Amino acid sequence: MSNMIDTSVTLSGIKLDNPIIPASGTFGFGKEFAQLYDLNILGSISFKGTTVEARDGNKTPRVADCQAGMLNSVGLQNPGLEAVVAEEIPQLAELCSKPLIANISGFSVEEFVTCAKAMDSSDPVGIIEVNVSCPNVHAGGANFGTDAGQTAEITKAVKAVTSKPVYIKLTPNVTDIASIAKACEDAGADGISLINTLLGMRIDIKRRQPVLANRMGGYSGPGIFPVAVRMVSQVREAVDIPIIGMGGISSAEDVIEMMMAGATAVQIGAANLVDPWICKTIIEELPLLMEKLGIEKLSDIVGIV
Amino acid sequence: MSNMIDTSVTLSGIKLDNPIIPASGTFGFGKEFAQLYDLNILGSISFKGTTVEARDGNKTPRVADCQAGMLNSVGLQNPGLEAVVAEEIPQLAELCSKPLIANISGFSVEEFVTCAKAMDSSDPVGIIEVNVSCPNVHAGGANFGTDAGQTAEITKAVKAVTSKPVYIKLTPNVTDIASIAKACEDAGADGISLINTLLGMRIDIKRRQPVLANRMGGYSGPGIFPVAVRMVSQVREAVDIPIIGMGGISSAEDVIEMMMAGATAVQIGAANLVDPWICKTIIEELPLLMEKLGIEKLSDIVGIV
Amino acid sequence: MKDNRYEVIKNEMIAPGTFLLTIAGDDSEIKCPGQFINIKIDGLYLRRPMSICEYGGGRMTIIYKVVGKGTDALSKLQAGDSFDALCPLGNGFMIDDIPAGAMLIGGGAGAMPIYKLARILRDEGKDPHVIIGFNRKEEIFFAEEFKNLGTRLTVATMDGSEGVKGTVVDAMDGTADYVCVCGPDPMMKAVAEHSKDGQFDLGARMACGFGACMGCTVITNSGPKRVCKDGPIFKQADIIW
Amino acid sequence: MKDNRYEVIKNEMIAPGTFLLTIAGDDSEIKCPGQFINIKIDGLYLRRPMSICEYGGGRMTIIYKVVGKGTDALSKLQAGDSFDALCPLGNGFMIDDIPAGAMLIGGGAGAMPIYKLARILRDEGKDPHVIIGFNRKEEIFFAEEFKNLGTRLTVATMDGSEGVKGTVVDAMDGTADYVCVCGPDPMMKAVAEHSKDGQFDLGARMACGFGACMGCTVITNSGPKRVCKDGPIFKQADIIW
Ligand SMILES: Cc1cc2nc3c(=O)[nH]c(=O)nc-3n(C[C@H](O)[C@H](O)[C@H](O)COP(=O)(O)OP(=O)(O)OC[C@H]3O[C@@H](n4cnc5c(N)ncnc54)[C@H](O)[C@@H]3O)c2cc1C
Ligand SMILES: Cc1cc2nc3c(=O)[nH]c(=O)nc-3n(C[C@H](O)[C@H](O)[C@H](O)COP(=O)(O)OP(=O)(O)OC[C@H]3O[C@@H](n4cnc5c(N)ncnc54)[C@H](O)[C@@H]3O)c2cc1C
Ligand SMILES: Cc1cc2nc3c(=O)[nH]c(=O)nc-3n(C[C@H](O)[C@H](O)[C@H](O)COP(=O)(O)O)c2cc1C
Ligand SMILES: Cc1cc2nc3c(=O)[nH]c(=O)nc-3n(C[C@H](O)[C@H](O)[C@H](O)COP(=O)(O)O)c2cc1C
Ligand code: FES
Ligand code: FES
Repeated sequence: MSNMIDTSVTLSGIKLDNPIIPASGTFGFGKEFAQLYDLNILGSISFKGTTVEARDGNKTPRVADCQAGMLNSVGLQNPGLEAVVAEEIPQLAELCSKPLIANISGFSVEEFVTCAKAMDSSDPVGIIEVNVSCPNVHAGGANFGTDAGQTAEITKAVKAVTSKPVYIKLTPNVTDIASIAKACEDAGADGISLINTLLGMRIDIKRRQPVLANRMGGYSGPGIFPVAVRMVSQVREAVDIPIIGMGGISSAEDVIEMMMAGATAVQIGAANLVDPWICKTIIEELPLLMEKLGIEKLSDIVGIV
Repeated sequence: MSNMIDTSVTLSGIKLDNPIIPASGTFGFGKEFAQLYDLNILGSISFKGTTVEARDGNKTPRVADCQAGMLNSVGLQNPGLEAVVAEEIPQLAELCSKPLIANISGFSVEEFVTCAKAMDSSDPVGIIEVNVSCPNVHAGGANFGTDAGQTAEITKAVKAVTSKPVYIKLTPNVTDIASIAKACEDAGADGISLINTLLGMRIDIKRRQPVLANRMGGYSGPGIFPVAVRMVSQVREAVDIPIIGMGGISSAEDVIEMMMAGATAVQIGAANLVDPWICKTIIEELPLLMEKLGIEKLSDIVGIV
Repeated sequence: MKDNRYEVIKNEMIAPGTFLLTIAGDDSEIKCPGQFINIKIDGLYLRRPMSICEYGGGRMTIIYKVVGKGTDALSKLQAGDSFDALCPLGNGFMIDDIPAGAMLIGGGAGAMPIYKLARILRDEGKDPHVIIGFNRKEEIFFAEEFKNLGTRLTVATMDGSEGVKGTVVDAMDGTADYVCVCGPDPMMKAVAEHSKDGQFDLGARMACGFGACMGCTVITNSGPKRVCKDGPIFKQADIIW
Repeated sequence: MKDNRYEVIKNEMIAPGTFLLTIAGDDSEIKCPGQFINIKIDGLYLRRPMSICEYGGGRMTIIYKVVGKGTDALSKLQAGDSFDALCPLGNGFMIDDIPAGAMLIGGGAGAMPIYKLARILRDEGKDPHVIIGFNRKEEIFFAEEFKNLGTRLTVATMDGSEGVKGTVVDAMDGTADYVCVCGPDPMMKAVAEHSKDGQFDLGARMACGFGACMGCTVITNSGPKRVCKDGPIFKQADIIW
């Protein structure tokens, strides 16, 4: 491998050794993976989505297989903001000294703000990733992220309480992803993360009931990759802020493809669950693949297609 | 196999021997398949999308593989309404005596109306299936099907010129499929077909260009099945008219699952391209699977989940 | 936990729809019965979890019932085929906590970890009482092996075609002081109503199997727990039925 | 067209990244060179089309270059492995239309249908002139077989390491009356500029390969045509370059 291969990328002034970031909800707070490999090889880590109150999550079964991926309706199970800031983040920071990505969720604008404030004062947090794929309990339960106005409102409110870079994580279950991304940029977002899971459903035909207790759930894994590449490309054309691309990435080739579509960095989600060493493998394979493809500096290919 | 097994279903008064219908664009006008099996075993056939003018389609490459399915940007290549009505339909009717499904497309409301009128007077046509996943050239090229108002407008206009059942074929690339289906029902639609392809993109990382000349294209095949099941279930809850369900169906099990989600009949698309005998195989396997699952009358399971 | 490759030694049907799979490969990290492996099956995305019945000397046995695509694919494996599996996962039975004379109760295909547990306790001189329950005589498997253990054994069948007629609870004959239980949920619940203390092998639908996804959560008296990582063996006092 | 199962007899690298695959199975419906098969490869959704080079007696050969996932998977097949393929697809060369003394021109890996065509024309006494072009000597394959045909043969290499230095057009030496051509698009276009009439094996990205999807359309002088079903061999007069 040539010495000249440079896998580093920069997100809003934060330099990552490489663009590989485990995706929120598929890496817990890193503990399980730290037993398998040194977490400092990662670009960063987006840890489990945090809400103000502790949450037990949805009824089980809340995961299911589907040929080209999986469904989940975990429902944001997490120990709550206080415990995350007081215990989980410091523990994760022991395992990984990189600036972390704090994935936050809320069921009202105020809850997002509360989370953002707390993450702002948590030193290990480098980027705040705002997951807007949640029902807005004050607006009849419709999903925040499907509405450009509401997404922009959250963006503004969060930006007002933190000086850390704010990335808005978009849901793909929308007609026009580009306009929602643009609304975020206009509202001051520092970057966009996409895609969250596609809404899906499977039925157990023997039991004649949905496989998930929650009826529907989020579809992730290789089957959503073509949709993710498309949306990253569309958003790349619509905004100038950096994109963290994700959705079905499972190999170094997928990483290159997502970056060529417009992502500055990428997240790996479901793939961690079936191959817990996948991020390490990809990080090792990336420089070799770059050589083969004649890429010296990885950041050069961002959005070239 | 028990004599009591009944695979028949009824769409707007038209009884089909079984719910299996090849999907538009994946079966041409039946000629190629008629050399492989008797087309009269099928429930019906939805033939290639027809437009007023003949169309050469998009630039090539316009098909591509992606792990759990394929992308296409064929672009509605067809010989035009006149040739379809004068030549293709009569030829297809020779091969298949079932009431056919005429899949029509347009780039303005008038074009839909012109197609619908012609199909209304074509005897072999049993159902008119209106593909609204087309750009509206009179409205800046935005897709008709992503807007409930425009979809309803087309529905009304088509209903006004035909006495045959009108099924509106919806695009899945929308935030709220249920409200669009409801708008169709309110506008007088006799049924809903869904889903058309998900918008996707893949990149050839060696050549650093999109795999499709058209950049993006329609994603179909097993990878879209969980999204299709979810949307059929959502639409089932929103409307009372029958649904023709499709998207990734590749086995008798998939057919049962789609029907349990709410489909009265199903269409098989991309699967025909990789296994040209797939519809025949499924039709043969359905009664055996029904016995195993304790289903006597297939129409009993529609929407039971 | 490692990602190991296992070679199929034998894969035989031992009761209608139930198979015994013997595999060779790394079993060095397995600590006790109740732990499981998570098997990668070609063409399926998520792995499929299976309890480890027997282990030692680089060999393991799995007993599984064919219920869907994954187990159907497993049933087609032949000697010489191989697959990847994460091994070992979860915490097995807390053996030191088990008092002498405990009842080890297994139901149906889920009974198997009990067999290995019984052997270990027998060897430790803890003289367990094994109760296994099945629907009918034809479904009983491993009966010889259980008998050969030389521990006290009661068999229950629902139709009375062998041993006690009824469920394992009928075979328990009153309230037990301490139980170790593997089997279907309703059976475990019924046993718990007739035992003062014990350990239970909880079931759950899993994705990762190693604690990363929160897919398998169960709410216990000490809060939400991951069945895969914090279990699958839980203490009776912790379980909310 | 049938969906047949083919068993791999041999799969050997014959030039860097280029493999010759010999398979056994139904070849009864194959009519002439230029037809192709569409191969189902495990783990990939769409089939991969490959020209049939040689056929007869229940054996077929395919020559392929490794360019991506599908051809990489093909290159790993071993004797005894098997796969499904739709066979035969497309219309091959219109042999009756080919006059005596026609030039048969092949470039690189795509040259192979020319070999079988040359044999057929030779046997019919039509005395063809074969021209094959490669980048350099090391990439030439089947040279012996071509020589043994006993027909007139010209080899061209870009670097002049064997035969005529330059492209097949340089080897044509003027304008040909009738050509049959297989090879990369730019090569075929160049040949067409130096021939009065002929047949060309057009390339296209395909999905079904049997005429159902309109994925492979090419616009010709007689309107839009499906390369898979109406071709892949087209008459020079029909082609719009
Ligand atoms: C820790 C653990 C240990 C296990 N040990 C064993 C064992 O030793 N022997 C054995 O036969 N099975 C065991 N199971 C259950 C086994 O994992 C499932 O039967 C298997 O995953 C089903 O896969 P499938 O593809 O065949 O079925 P699918 O096609 O996925 O589903 C078929 C049917 O089985 C049901 N099902 C699927 N997964 C589970 C599950 N985890 N629990 C209950 N029902 C399920 C579905 O609802 C459906 O009705 C264990 C499960 C866990 C979590
Ligand atoms: C009728 C027909 C006959 C063919 N016969 C042969 C043959 O005898 N020997 C042979 O080596 N190849 C042949 N090809 C081309 C062969 O089908 C492709 O190389 C193969 O499908 C690539 O699959 P892959 O998964 O390895 O590549 P992919 O991963 O799909 O793609 C890898 C690269 O190859 C390019 N590519 C993919 N498909 C094609 C295609 N159809 N044409 C041109 N470029 C493509 C892609 O753009 C990409 O850059 C034929 C194609 C057709 C249509
Ligand atoms: C089990 C599971 C839990 C998830 N939890 C969260 C979460 O808490 N917050 C969030 O923003 N996204 C969550 N996601 C979405 C992922 O972070 C990611 O956006 C999505 O899965 C697509 O990527 P993938 O296909 O690589 O998994 C979760 C995904 C899975 C599979
Ligand atoms: C090659 C191709 C061409 C298609 N052409 C049409 C069309 O002309 N009209 C239409 O309504 N849908 C068209 N479709 C969409 C299919 O009818 C179907 O809705 C979609 O592919 C999802 O089903 P599947 O996953 O089973 O393929 C086409 C799909 C493919 C793959
Ligand atoms: S299955 Fe993932 S945490 Fe238990
Ligand atoms: S590849 Fe489908 S029509 Fe040619």
